[in-house]
Amino acid sequence: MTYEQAASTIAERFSGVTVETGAPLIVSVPVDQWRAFAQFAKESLGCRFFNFLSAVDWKDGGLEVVAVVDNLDDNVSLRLKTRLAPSPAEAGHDEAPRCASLVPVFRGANWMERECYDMFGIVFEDHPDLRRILLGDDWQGHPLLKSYAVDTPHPPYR
Amino acid sequence: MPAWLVAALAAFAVLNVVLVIVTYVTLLERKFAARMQTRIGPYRVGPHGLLQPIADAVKLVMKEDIVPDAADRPVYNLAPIVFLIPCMLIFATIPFAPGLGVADLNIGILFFLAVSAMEIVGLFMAGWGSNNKYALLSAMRAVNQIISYDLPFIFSALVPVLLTGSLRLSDIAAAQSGLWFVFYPVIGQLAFLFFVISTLAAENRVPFDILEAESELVAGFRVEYSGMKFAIIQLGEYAHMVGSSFLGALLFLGAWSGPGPEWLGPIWFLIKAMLVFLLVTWVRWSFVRIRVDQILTLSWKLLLPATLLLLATTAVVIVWRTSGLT
Amino acid sequence: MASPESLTTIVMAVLRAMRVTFLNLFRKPVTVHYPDVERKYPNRFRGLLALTYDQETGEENCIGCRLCEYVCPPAVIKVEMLKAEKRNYAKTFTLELYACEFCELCVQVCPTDAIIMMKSFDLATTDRREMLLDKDRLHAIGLQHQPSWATGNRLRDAQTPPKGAPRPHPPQEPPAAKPAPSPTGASA
Amino acid sequence: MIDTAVQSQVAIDYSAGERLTMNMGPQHPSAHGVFRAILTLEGETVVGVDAVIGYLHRCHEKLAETLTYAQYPSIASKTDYVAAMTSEFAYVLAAEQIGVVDVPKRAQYIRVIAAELQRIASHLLWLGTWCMDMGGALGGGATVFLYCIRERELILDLFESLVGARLLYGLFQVGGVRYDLPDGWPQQCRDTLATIEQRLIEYERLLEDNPFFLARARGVGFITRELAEDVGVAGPLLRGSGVNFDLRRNLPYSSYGDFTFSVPVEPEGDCFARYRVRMVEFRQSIAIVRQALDRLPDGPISSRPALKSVAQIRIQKGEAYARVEGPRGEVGCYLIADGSPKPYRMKWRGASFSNLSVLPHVLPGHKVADVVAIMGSVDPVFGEVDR
Repeated sequence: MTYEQAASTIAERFSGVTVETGAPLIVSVPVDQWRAFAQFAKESLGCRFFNFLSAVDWKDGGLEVVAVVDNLDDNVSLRLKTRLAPSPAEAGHDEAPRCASLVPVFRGANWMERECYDMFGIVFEDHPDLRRILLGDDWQGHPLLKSYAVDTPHPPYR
Repeated sequence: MPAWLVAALAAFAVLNVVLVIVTYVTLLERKFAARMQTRIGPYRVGPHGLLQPIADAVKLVMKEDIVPDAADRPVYNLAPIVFLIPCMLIFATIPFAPGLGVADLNIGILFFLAVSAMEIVGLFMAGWGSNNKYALLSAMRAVNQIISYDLPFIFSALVPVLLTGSLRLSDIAAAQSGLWFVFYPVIGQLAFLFFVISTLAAENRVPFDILEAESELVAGFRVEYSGMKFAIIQLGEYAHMVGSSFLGALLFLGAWSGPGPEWLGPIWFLIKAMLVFLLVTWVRWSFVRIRVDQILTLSWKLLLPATLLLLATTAVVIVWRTSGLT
Repeated sequence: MASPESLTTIVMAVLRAMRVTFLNLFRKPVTVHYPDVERKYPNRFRGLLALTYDQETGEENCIGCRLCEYVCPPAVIKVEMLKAEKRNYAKTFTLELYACEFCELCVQVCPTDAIIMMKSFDLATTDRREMLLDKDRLHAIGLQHQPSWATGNRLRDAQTPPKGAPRPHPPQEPPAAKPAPSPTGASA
Repeated sequence: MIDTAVQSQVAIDYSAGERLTMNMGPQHPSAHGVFRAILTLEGETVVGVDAVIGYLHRCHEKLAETLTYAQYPSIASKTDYVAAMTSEFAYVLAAEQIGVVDVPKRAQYIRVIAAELQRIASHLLWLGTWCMDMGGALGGGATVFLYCIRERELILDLFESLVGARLLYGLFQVGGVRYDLPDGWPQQCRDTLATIEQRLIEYERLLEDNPFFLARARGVGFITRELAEDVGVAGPLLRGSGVNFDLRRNLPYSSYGDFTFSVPVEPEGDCFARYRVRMVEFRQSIAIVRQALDRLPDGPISSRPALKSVAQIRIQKGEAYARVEGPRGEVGCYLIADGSPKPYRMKWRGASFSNLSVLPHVLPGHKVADVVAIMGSVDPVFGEVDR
């Protein structure tokens, strides 16, 4: 299964999806088709290896969830992207960005999504146990957002 | 001099000799293990580390004795004593030279085996008393391991008894002046092998040291002990270890028989005991620990039937030998 | 439970394992008595940081250009420049040793080989304030220990292609103007 | 004893009768660093695992947004401090892919030599700590540990004479390598490889069909092929479960294609399979370093030499995901550059993070002693897990 075949099968089956051909196939998927596309990638494209899932804060452009899944046998790597609403800190409204969780499709997504929630505040729907994984439970704010100020050189050292 | 005073003095002398041997055995083991791991071992305290055991003892005595507040205080405090007493008692019946011994009972080996099985009581008291999950888990493991290995230990110790026909330890040693029991054709080697394996397990040394398995149970039943109590438990463990190697040397390697004049006997006996101890240490530093259930299956399914079979064959061989000769 | 031939393999394996530990009994120990025996440092050892003096003129090398301050990832170096007619000097030069990562970027970026690393790693001090090295402490350290081979120019020269480079002299042997202080000679 | 602050989340109840909730806590001797596993036990067998991580979290990803391309490589080595070379490799590769910075052939060969030596050193530490976990600090395990550390010292001396540091190097920079091989280094390297190859035979003689070791390693900690791929487990764990995937061969980077080496694959997926895979990887890495040393081209070691090596590098807008085969698996660095001297976003895909996330699926049903053996065979490094 080469990159061209993958691109063509994606184009037939999914309409709202834009594909950027190239070594890793970059696929931007609308939010509502996120889990369906992941399911499709796992079954028909054979991308069973779940590489990682993370997010990028494009300030006003909104939060973007990035997931990389690979087909190890044919060396095909897929980079799935989906754009969410901007984080509450920038856009002023207080409703956290939501995205469908991939845990029903890939069990490896469990910890990765907990880390995204911890660092960006993205709420993943029907994730089995969404709580902070790296930071303390009493931590305020989500550090990797661009709005989270980088503090000046650490006071204790001075 | 009244008889009881003589016995008391002999006991006092043996106890001190044993304490010195046990403290210096720890240094011997650390140096031997270090050399096996291509490192130097303790060399800072005294010339080549010779004062290290004394330094350890002094340090432990000076250490603060922390008692966890949730501990079951009487059981917690009594446990080290109850653990130490049997480990010291086993030296009572061992004759260091033909006449030199505290009490040469005619049921010497029975006394030894009975008392050495008593240490498990002190051990479980320590595990229960310190009210710590790790200690409890390790005490439970200790009970079923030592119980299941006492039987093969007893059966393999009985083989030399059969060969000499008497329970008195000095008789066993005397019977070996001609041929050491370890060189007895097939039975001797097998009995010695099973004896060493069950000593390893009864002393919970690697590969059977699931008792104080650091990687899982941190320090096992001793985890809440510190200071003098920890020193006593450590002393008891090493005393039991040295006692078993003395017994091994006596039963299988002919206690004091060896070339050279008569008074060299105890020296030979000490050297042989240390050889058995080094054999156990050598095994200790070469293997990985095996799991609890595997230890138990090894004991019940392999060691116990094997030692029983061995005991039966020695009996048959003896009967055939004696009937054949007369 | 163990069939005969697997019993022999087990016994053989056990004996083989014990033979390995027995043979190691006679190998020379690899550990050294540390405080009495000094360990030998490789040429490019990255140890304690120090400021240097120029060999001939005996002047401080540091011109306070603050390049090291900008490149330092944990931002532990603080320099203030002192303007003078012929050349500039560093008024103050502080380095917080407790946050330094010994990545040697400051040495690599220093144009005048002012800051270099020493062949010594005993950094322990009893008081935290001693870890805040100021200019004279750094100069004092520079005289105490042996300097490591790596100085700014040498590191940068080592990266430029040896052949056909417009450099006046090949970087291998030390530039004539600055005889290498390190005893073993620059073995770049 | 139980830290009450966490109590609200982790439902620790004593009501379940014979169920015992035990803390294999952050200070546990076999925790391989700072990791807390809250085990619910029934007698000796584990019923439930709740892993608490984050004790070593320094937020490398935020740090990368504040440090320039010249500064960050030596910090990147602090994510996986046991294999510092491969951590820097990933970051530098990603920056070079976006900025289309070419790397001279000699620098690529030096990078391969450094990465493979680091794999040998890291596997030595894995073998030592794994046997120490199973064998106990006062037993045979410590012997294997001290032998492995004795060999690892030889490699650390090599790195020390090459770079000057022993654990965290900063050898890599965007465009090449910061140090060239000192004279006599190749010969010292060949002697070290010869001794290590000989000592490997000794370890195998100490462990191979040794009944005690097999009893603890064989048939313990099965990771099926489907679970391995589904959770994203990588490296020796993946190859130990029968997946024939190695980044150095499937997606060759930094002239790995010039070297011939075989990729070990074991189908069973238990601790012993992972042990076999890593023992073969030892020998393959030795072979690679020897080939690289024999065919080492001379020439420049960096395409941004002299002053440019530390000056500001501006990498134009773009994104790249560089993947490097670290000793623990695939170390990935997803970099987004926006033309400034600092990256816009850097996501670090630590191999140990995914490898560790397989434990809650694998541990239930095993005994407490096996939990330690499985953790050792997964070989997590908590700098990489917590980043």
